[in-house]
Amino acid sequence: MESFTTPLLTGTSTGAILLIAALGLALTFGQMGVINMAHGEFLMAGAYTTYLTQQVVSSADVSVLLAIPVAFLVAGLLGLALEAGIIRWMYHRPLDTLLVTVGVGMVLQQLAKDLFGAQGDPVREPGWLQGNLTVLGYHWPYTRMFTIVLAVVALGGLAALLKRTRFGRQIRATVQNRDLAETMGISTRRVDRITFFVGSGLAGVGGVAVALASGTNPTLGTSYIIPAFLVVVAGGLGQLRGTVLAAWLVGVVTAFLTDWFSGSTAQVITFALVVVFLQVRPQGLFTVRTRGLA
Amino acid sequence: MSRGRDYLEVRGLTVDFDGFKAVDGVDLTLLQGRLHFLIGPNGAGKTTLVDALTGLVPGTGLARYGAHDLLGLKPHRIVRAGVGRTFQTATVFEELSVLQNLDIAGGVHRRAWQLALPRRGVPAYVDDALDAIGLGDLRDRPAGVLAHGQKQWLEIGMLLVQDARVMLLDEPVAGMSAEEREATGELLQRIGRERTIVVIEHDMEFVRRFADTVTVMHAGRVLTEGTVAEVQADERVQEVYLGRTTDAVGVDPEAVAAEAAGEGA
Amino acid sequence: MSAARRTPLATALRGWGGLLGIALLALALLVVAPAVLSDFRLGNLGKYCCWAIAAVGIGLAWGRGGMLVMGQGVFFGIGGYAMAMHLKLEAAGPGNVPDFMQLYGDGTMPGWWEPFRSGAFTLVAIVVLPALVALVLGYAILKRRVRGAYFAILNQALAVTFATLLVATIKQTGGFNGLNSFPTFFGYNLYDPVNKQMIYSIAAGLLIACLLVVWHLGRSRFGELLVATRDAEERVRFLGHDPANIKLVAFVAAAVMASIGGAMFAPIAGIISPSDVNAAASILLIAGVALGGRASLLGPALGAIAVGYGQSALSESFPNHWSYFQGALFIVVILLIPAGLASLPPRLWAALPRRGRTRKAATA
Amino acid sequence: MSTSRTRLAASTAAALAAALVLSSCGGSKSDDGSAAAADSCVDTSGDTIKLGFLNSTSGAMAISEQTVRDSLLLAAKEINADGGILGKQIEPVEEDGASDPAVFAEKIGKLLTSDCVAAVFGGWTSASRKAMLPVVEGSNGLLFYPVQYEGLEASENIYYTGATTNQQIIPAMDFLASKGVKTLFLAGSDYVFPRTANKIIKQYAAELGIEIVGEEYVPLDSDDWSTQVAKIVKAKPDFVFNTINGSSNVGFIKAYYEQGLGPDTSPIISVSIAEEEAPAMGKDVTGQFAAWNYFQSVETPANEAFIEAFQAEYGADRPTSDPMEAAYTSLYLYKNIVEKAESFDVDDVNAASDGVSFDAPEGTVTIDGENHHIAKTGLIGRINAENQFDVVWSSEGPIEPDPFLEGYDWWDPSAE
Amino acid sequence: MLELRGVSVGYGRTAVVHDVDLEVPTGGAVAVMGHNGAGKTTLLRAAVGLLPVRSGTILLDGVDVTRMRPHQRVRRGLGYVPQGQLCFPQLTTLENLRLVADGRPDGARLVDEVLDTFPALRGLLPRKAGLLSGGQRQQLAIARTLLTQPRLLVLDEPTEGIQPNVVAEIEEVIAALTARDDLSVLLVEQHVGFALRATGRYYVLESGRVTSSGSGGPGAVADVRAAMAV
Repeated sequence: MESFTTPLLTGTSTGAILLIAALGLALTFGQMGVINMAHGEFLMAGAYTTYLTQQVVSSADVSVLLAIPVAFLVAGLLGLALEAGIIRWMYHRPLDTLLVTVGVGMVLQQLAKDLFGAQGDPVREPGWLQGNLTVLGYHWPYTRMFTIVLAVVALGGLAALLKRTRFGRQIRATVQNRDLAETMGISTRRVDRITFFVGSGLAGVGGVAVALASGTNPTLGTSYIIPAFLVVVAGGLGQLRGTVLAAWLVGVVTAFLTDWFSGSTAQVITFALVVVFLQVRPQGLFTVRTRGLA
Repeated sequence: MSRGRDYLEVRGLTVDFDGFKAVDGVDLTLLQGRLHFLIGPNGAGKTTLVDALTGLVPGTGLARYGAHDLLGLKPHRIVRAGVGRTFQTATVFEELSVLQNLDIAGGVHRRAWQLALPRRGVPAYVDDALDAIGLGDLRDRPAGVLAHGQKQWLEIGMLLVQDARVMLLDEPVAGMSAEEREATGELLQRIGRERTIVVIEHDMEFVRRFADTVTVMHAGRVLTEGTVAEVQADERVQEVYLGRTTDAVGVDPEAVAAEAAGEGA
Repeated sequence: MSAARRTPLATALRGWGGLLGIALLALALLVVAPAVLSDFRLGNLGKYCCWAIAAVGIGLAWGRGGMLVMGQGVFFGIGGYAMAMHLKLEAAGPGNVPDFMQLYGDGTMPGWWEPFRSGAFTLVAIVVLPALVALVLGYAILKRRVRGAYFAILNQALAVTFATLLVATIKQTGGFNGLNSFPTFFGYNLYDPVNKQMIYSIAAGLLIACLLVVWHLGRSRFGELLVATRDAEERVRFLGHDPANIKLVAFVAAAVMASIGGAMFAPIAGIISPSDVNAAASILLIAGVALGGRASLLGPALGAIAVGYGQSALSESFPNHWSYFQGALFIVVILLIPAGLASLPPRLWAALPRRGRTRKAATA
Repeated sequence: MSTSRTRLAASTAAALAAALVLSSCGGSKSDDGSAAAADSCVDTSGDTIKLGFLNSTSGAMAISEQTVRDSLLLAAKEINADGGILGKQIEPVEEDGASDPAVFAEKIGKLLTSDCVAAVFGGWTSASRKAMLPVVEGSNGLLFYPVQYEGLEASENIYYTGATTNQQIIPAMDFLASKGVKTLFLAGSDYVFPRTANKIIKQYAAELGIEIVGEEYVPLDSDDWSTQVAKIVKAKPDFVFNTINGSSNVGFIKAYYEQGLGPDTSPIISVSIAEEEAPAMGKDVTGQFAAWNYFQSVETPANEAFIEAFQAEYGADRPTSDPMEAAYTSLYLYKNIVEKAESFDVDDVNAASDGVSFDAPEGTVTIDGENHHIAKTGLIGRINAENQFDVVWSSEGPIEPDPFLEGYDWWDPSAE
Repeated sequence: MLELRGVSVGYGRTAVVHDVDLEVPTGGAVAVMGHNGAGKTTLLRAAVGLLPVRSGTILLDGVDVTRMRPHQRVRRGLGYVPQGQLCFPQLTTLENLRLVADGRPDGARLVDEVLDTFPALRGLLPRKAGLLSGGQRQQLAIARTLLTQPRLLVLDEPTEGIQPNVVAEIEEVIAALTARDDLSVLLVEQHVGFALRATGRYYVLESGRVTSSGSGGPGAVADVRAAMAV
């Protein structure tokens, strides 16, 4: 039983981090068609924000909770700067946004190295997250469970924003018909900016989860960006439930493969599985009739 | 009827978009040597019908041309079977010259390895098509600088080079001047003798002038079919489509190339 | 896509001018460079030439075909490792096993290494292997009409996967360390400067050859069709071609070129390791192509050489800042001159007489 | 007409290119595949001598290698102040390896053949050393490599001043045996050093009667260790032997704690966590063990002087670590060899190197002229709350280097 | 209310509208007529701000809005109903309306008001707009635009492609709107008779130029026919 619960639960935790990273992408890539390769570095920025918050507010019990909104803000502002400075000129060239943001990612990564050093810095978990819950033989750490809570909150928040609020309607309207939205009195530029802010901010929240799981280092974003994109693609564009399912599946499948083979082999097989899956269902888990990005 | 040996037969063609039947059980027999016109209000399913016949959207039913059922073929196979089409917005290769546009359309008839060779001279069928569409003087100009009407002609020329036996033309004269329309109509009459030509059109003046057969579509179905006079006399047609023609000028306002380009941007 | 807009100069470059450009490059690489550069610098230039060979292929697939091949490291690696395996076996001698297998494993050699003892087989494999892989992958991806960003992301995922696979198979491929220590190249002692120069010349010659192939393809009907597919894929379908097949040919050609580049890289650099083939390495190749001009003939090659040189030179002078330069390169080039440096001369050229024309118009 | 002319031109051009390639193939084919030693271009006529310092100052390894660069520069400064080597002032030529083996190969070539340095100091990863090896052998140069490594190598042109396996891995195993450890779990990064180290560990463990209850590898840059740590929890080993590299350690230690493990249940002994790396793991790593040949806490007069000089130069908050000490030592060893040989010539240096010693911060070290390694004392440290290492065990005196483990009869290189 | 002075508009290399002068008086209604491709829609898109003008000035209530973005013009009282019964297909009918009404203090009341004008929409509120018929979508489009509380309404071919029985309804609504004193209307329409009945002034556009203009009313039909026959 243990050999089943352990990968299932660790995989679910990993999937949760992947989901937070992918949710932001689902917004900027799925809704806006921008391929932001610097999204991983926004994640990294969120992780460092967690570290810095701990330097300022020394009580780990408080600082981690405080870090969540701060990281959202920091990564969101980075996203805003990226949108205003670069992306806004390139909406008609989606493939080129990919390359430009690769460059932005390199700069941010080097910047983090110069500011914080390449070794990484420790992030203490708060007292109320120390310890673990034994589930069928697996000692499930509270921090890992916390990432799941964080993912659920992020997901719920995003879903509520899109479905229930005025701004959510404006985002959806802008995605469906930019000109029409504009002539309905919606400033689509503003919608773009805020969408990008929220999407990038979510990466920051993901960074808090990553920091809790494995501390900080300048290159941590690179290991999440490709899986996160694959999750968004495999989930189906513009489909939150697809993104959720895909993130969970990738997390759990990788965990099982890691358990059976080795970490490297698991990575290789997971990628292969996603590629094969996209052969069978190029439009992802859930399909919605929408303009392709090509 | 006696003129045409070649024909395209459509039986029970249906296109279903998530429960919405854009084309609903259409039967058509399109004969070689006649200019068929397809008219009807916006959203009647005319373009969708052509899309289904050319493999762009999946349809059910039967569309038999020669030995092929077009509905089971991929777009490029349909082209190779001899069925060609144009689009509402002329889609020529803007950066290639007129001549290159025509030449590239002749690729269907070349063997794969020949693609690896540079062009040597101008093949006779390209010259013929160039003459037919009257763009001889502009052969080395990039297609992008052509006027809207000229692009439509170029597209028809490309179909000629492809040697499409069936031509499905989606509003070829939209946005053309009266003289250009006349010239286009005459061109279609000329090349239509050995071909099966179907034209989607809104300009009733043009329809009256050149149509051999008119099919009226409405809400995905064929409302009626016949000569121009027969169709005009049909009360149902007047009700859904022609009703206001006595009053209206230049009946339909479909997107002109420039305006479509604006919407796409 | 302003890159391919036909200014007179650009048109000329595709025809005779292109050939002239290739001839000049051949002169510079094969005659001038060996005469003026030290052995060490010539070796570096040889390395850049290997990247340039791969870049020429990327120019074909991306610039002309619109496929952002972000995982060319995979094919670079296939060629590089195939060559490196042969060189390791050559070093080990007949019947012997490469040294690292003794160190990391139990000293037995996997069966699939055996054919690479043959130089002829290796040379064939360097061309056929990437072609087969690209054919299978390309067929699977392109036939499903995966394109644009999806294509690019899948491609990059592939490079990540490939590098991970290499790292994980330490007993078979040397893992993170890769394959290195090649004393000879088809019997020629690699420590001898004369032989180093010979290998350089082969790499430069292969670069010229690849450029000639692309030049020829650019003039062929296939070249036109490829550009047409890039700009209006659906329209090409209605010319009776399957766009997937057209793109597949370009993808395979690009893969083979990358493989050839990798095959020459191994003996010139003296090592091939996962860090030469991973996502970062693949992106560096793209950087060169973007800088030079993705859709131009010579741009990708010159861009790759420039990026290679920039990496050596800048890391010598500003060791801590190469990452910034590299990032800034992407941002500035893609944002401001998406058609690359190759687009600047024609643009300037076109701008000059136009000013005269407008003045005339104003006085009229 | 015009097309046929074009074709002609094309084929002519192709033929020309082919001819150029073929004509340039007139390489010389030497039958003995051995190094055709290039004439040394080292200039010893002036009152300075050029030495190459080749470390990564960019890329993933920069943070580690920069510390090596710092101590090399410190040693050079001290030696110059003391009159230089054979009366010649050291003129350092610095190059960046950019954390990329291919760049290391390129740059050492530049240093040896273009800058004509007398010797090169640097390299960190095994990959960088492996990449430099053929180049330094090919041009008959000298490389001083300061990092502990997986052994099984000895080159005439390289001096290894870090530990080989019988000076770090084997003492660590002896320490475990002395503590009565019966079960051991191996956790490592998926690359050369951990794989080779674990191969040795497994064979020696069999000899010592220690049972290996698990062996897990994770990709170099992976931070997620939860699945593997769950296996450790399940295996309940007496000790975990950690060969994980770099930042991946942070995720490992975190997961280890979160799942309820600690120094009192299944303690960890590491071979890649030193004074530089420990702070990144904060308090989580307190109480765990590490095997090295030098700790900042080592009490020798030479170490006191070294730490004082280093912190005076670079700041009082800067720790010193094993690779830094080995790099510092390497430059002094080179000075001592050259002054014994009274020559900078590589062959002269090699002829004189055997038995040359230096009172290093870790204690007196001596070069073995046979394999170019140095005799070092094995130390085990326990990490305290200040992220310093308290020495809890030490080998009986310096251990003679044995890179191929020829003196250990349990070692069978061809066994899996 | 709206004044275009010497406005030229184009796409890429080709100009589509040349040097057009046009005025919509406050409270008045103006029709623009012309053949397909004459540049009518292009002109409207420029007036609304979806296309940049190449030269010329656009004044709204005497204020130069030439460089303003569309949503800024909307806030200044310009309402636009584009061609083709456009709506946000993935939003429900209610969401389509609330999208516009939400920002306004009396949004709920306004929605109620337009639903009184278009009672047919009441029953369709929870349905996705993409599933409505053409006529229903056009009613939704007009209703949605009315929620922006425009003082100038720009209508592009409001009856085009709509079933005849619905056309009559929509024409009634438009006639009522043009009759309002607090609302100016700029109408592009193919249906000459209706257009001239509904408006007080007409412009004929041919190949991007104003070739003729005059007062509306049924009597002008012949003049317009003649102008367009050229």
